[in-house]
Amino acid sequence: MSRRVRSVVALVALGALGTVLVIAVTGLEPFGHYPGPYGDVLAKVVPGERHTGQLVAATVFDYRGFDTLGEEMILFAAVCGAAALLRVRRRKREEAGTPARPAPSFATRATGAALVGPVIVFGAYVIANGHITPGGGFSGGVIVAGALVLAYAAGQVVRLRRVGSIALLEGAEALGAAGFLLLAVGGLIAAGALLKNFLPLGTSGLLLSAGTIPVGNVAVGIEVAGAVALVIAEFLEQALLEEPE
Amino acid sequence: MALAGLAVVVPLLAAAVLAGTTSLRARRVADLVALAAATAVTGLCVALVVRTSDHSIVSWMGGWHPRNGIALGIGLVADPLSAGLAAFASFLTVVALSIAWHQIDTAGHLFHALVLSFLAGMVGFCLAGDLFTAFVFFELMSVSAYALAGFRVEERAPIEGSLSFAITNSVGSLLLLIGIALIYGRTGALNLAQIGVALTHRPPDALVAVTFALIACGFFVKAAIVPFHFWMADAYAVAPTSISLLFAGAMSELGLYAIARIYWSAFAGPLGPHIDTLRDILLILGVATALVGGVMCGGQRHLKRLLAFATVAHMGILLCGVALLTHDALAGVAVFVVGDGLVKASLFVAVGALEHRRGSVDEVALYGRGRDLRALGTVFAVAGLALAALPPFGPFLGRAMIEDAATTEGRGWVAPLLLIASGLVGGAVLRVVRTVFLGRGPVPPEHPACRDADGGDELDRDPGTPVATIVAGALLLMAGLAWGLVPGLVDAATSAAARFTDHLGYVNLVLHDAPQAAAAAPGHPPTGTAFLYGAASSLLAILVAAARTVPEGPLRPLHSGRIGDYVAYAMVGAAAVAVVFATTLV
Amino acid sequence: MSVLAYLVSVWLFVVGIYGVVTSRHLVHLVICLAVAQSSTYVLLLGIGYRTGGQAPIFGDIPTSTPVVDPVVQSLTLTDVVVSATVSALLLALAVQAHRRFGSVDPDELNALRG
Amino acid sequence: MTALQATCLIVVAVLGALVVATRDPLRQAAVAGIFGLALAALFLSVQAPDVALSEMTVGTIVIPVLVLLAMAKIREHDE
Repeated sequence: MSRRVRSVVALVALGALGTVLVIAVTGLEPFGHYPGPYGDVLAKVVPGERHTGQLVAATVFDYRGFDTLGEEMILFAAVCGAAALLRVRRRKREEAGTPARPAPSFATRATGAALVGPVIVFGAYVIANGHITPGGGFSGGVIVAGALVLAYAAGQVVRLRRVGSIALLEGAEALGAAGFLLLAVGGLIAAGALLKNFLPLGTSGLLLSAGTIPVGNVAVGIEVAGAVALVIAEFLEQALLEEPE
Repeated sequence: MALAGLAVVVPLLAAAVLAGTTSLRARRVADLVALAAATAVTGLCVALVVRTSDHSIVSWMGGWHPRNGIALGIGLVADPLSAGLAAFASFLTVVALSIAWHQIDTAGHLFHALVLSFLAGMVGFCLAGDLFTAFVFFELMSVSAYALAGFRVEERAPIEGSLSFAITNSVGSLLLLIGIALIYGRTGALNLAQIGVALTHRPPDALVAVTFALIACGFFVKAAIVPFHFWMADAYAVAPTSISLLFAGAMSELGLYAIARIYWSAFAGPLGPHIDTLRDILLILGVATALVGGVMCGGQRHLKRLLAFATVAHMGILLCGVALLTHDALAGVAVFVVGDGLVKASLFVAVGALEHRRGSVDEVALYGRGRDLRALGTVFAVAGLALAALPPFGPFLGRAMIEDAATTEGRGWVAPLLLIASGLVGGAVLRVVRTVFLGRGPVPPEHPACRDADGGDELDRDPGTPVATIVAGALLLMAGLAWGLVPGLVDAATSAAARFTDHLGYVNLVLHDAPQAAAAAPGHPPTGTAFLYGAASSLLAILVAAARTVPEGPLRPLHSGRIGDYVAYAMVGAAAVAVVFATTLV
Repeated sequence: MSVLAYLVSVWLFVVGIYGVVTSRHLVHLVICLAVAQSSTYVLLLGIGYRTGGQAPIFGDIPTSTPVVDPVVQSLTLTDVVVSATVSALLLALAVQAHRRFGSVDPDELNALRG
Repeated sequence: MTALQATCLIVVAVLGALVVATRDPLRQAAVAGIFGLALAALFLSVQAPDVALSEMTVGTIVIPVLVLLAMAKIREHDE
């Protein structure tokens, strides 16, 4: 198809599909009238059974924890995939030797380095409070990854210790993933069902409460931080360290 | 009962361990760990099949059992068909990993971790009793598959194939997800059984019909149903051979499995009154897919693309089986998936070995160069006949059961068309025997297509390795042939399918923990007509093999290799299916 | 007004896919796909919304307060992550495609046809 | 539906179209970042702070950064 024919075909098809979709969505309850029952049942049982008021965290890490397990592994597989796709070239280049690059100014590095600590603390805070307030492992993990990239940009631009830092990030990603999986298996061993809570529930609202939920948050946080930093690092390798061919 | 959950968690744990230690371990360690994990999963799934022979098993993640008919958590549902498919997929993974043992191109980092997460995605998807969980594991399988398809990143074709694979399939997943959101908006449930109950509370309307259309289209993309199939040849031809085998033997089939699972657990109630219309729509799609696959298969000279289009044709046959919406036809589907999967796996292994020996997968370049490779030629020849549904082997048995079920449902027109499709597929494989292994008869015409797609798998040049590979191929082939002769298979498959299609039994099992009685349904062995059709398609295959070329009509230019075109066709298909469903199923 | 959220969702899907089909740049295409994906976020959260409902976090509010559906939020969280990971993978492929083909126009990738 | 929600929805719809219409990927990454912010605001307005936070980190940080890096690579190669 020529581009013109293709866009006409697409417009007609999407017009038809869009129309059918609009007809379909008018069959939904009007906006603002969530009919339940799933969410309402959870809202009723979670505070008593899981000692947390963070319904989303309880859903993500416990009631629908198996989805989250799958989701974390999607992230894991995608990062492995992106790394595998980008990495082939790096190995070749390493054999050829590391290209020298200009060092950034001291001010740049100092500013970056000064920001790393606070950002990590903030990320850790978001992860640790995921079962009490909005946030949790995913958002916090991305923030921590941001700090790691900042450190990378501030200190490592001169001569990136590739193998070491990449292996470390890889290890963090795998550790987080394995941690969540082991948490699931822990439920099986200690409580008889995969992903079942096996830790004391504590008092709702405290940092150490809600059983396995905060542990899951930490595992996911480690994995996400490792994964996001790893994928950014792999892209950085591609983007900045490559000599033109 | 933790087998189901473990079958998902075990490969993932192994994958995490392997990915976390890439810089610390030797290649062989990864091979061994991955093989051990895949073998363990196969064992777990086979154990599930055995345990579910009397009654299906639901395991609730987190121990959250349903309360008052409302599912709080996620349940994995194992019955002989779902666990059996998971077992077959993990068995093929073991085969794929064994084949990959000798391949340099798979030595790269992370290959094994990706194969294992792919496996976990397939197993979780088969067992999911929850619509969103099915989506998540479907995505896990897909994302791993995108990366695996593009794994030979040093060449051009894998990059393009992987891109078109990933983009078209992401659009498919998007359709699926919109469907899931709409069904949640209607029912407030994600558990399939609970959705099934909720949908019967009010008469079906456009929302229900469109939702089913979107979910079906999402899976049609994965199953390569016309016109959603364009990406498939590109992706399957460029992946490492071990991975192509896994894609063709297991991944595509899962798309159709999902349609059957979701129809019978959730939509059988509301769409039941329109079952005849639905049957016809799906049958038309199935027959069209079978014929397009068959015709395109005949026009290929790149052997892996040829097998990819053979897979398209077989997905069409399978969709016909699903489309009939009876347990007899579904039993045929189950039989066909295994029989056809084994034979096709043997062909992929054989292509890999041929590539190893002769450094090409281009039929024209290989003309006459396989004369001394007798064992390989024999595998090709026997597999070609088996794919042409020569009685009484595995693929024949499955196709015959589907055809007989179609005739019983008053769709006598289906069987002759499927006959043509498998005749074309078998003929294309037999033509390769004639040209490559015998070096006789006319050379297939030159095609500008896939010039760069011929790059080899860069196999080890160790002359000792392929013997084991050829033996593996021959064993797979023999298993595929013998599959049609297993005593009691028809009855067992029919009983399993009868339980699978028992909507009320499923609902009561999942939501009310009421054991689902084993449905003893008598199986129907192939009729005389089916044997006749099998013989006819084998004959057709031999005729096709002798011909120089098969007329393709305007089909080939449509396969333009352009991602934008492919997505546009998929949208045309989705719009058509949605409009037809919305106007005929309410 | 009551269907505005759903209409916006359908709109995002349509324009996103239109962008995918007509894109001349792989990176552009990936972002269009992400726009199409965001239609599902809007749809899911729209379905789970309840007029006057609070965020489903009982911290400072009593547990009897009506809240919006936590399930759709959990689904959307998963959805956001899945979309992001697919984007990352596609971007990696786009970079490689540029290297192998010297082009990022999806129509100029021509190793495979027919 | 509150006025805030309606406003957010319309802004999201407009920005979504704008992202698609911006054909230059570098500029598009910037527009996509703003689109991500608008989505996050919409999510806050429908009482989904968890999702808003995720969308903000992903839509306005991770994806634009990856796009910029990918473009840096592609541009450098073009020169």
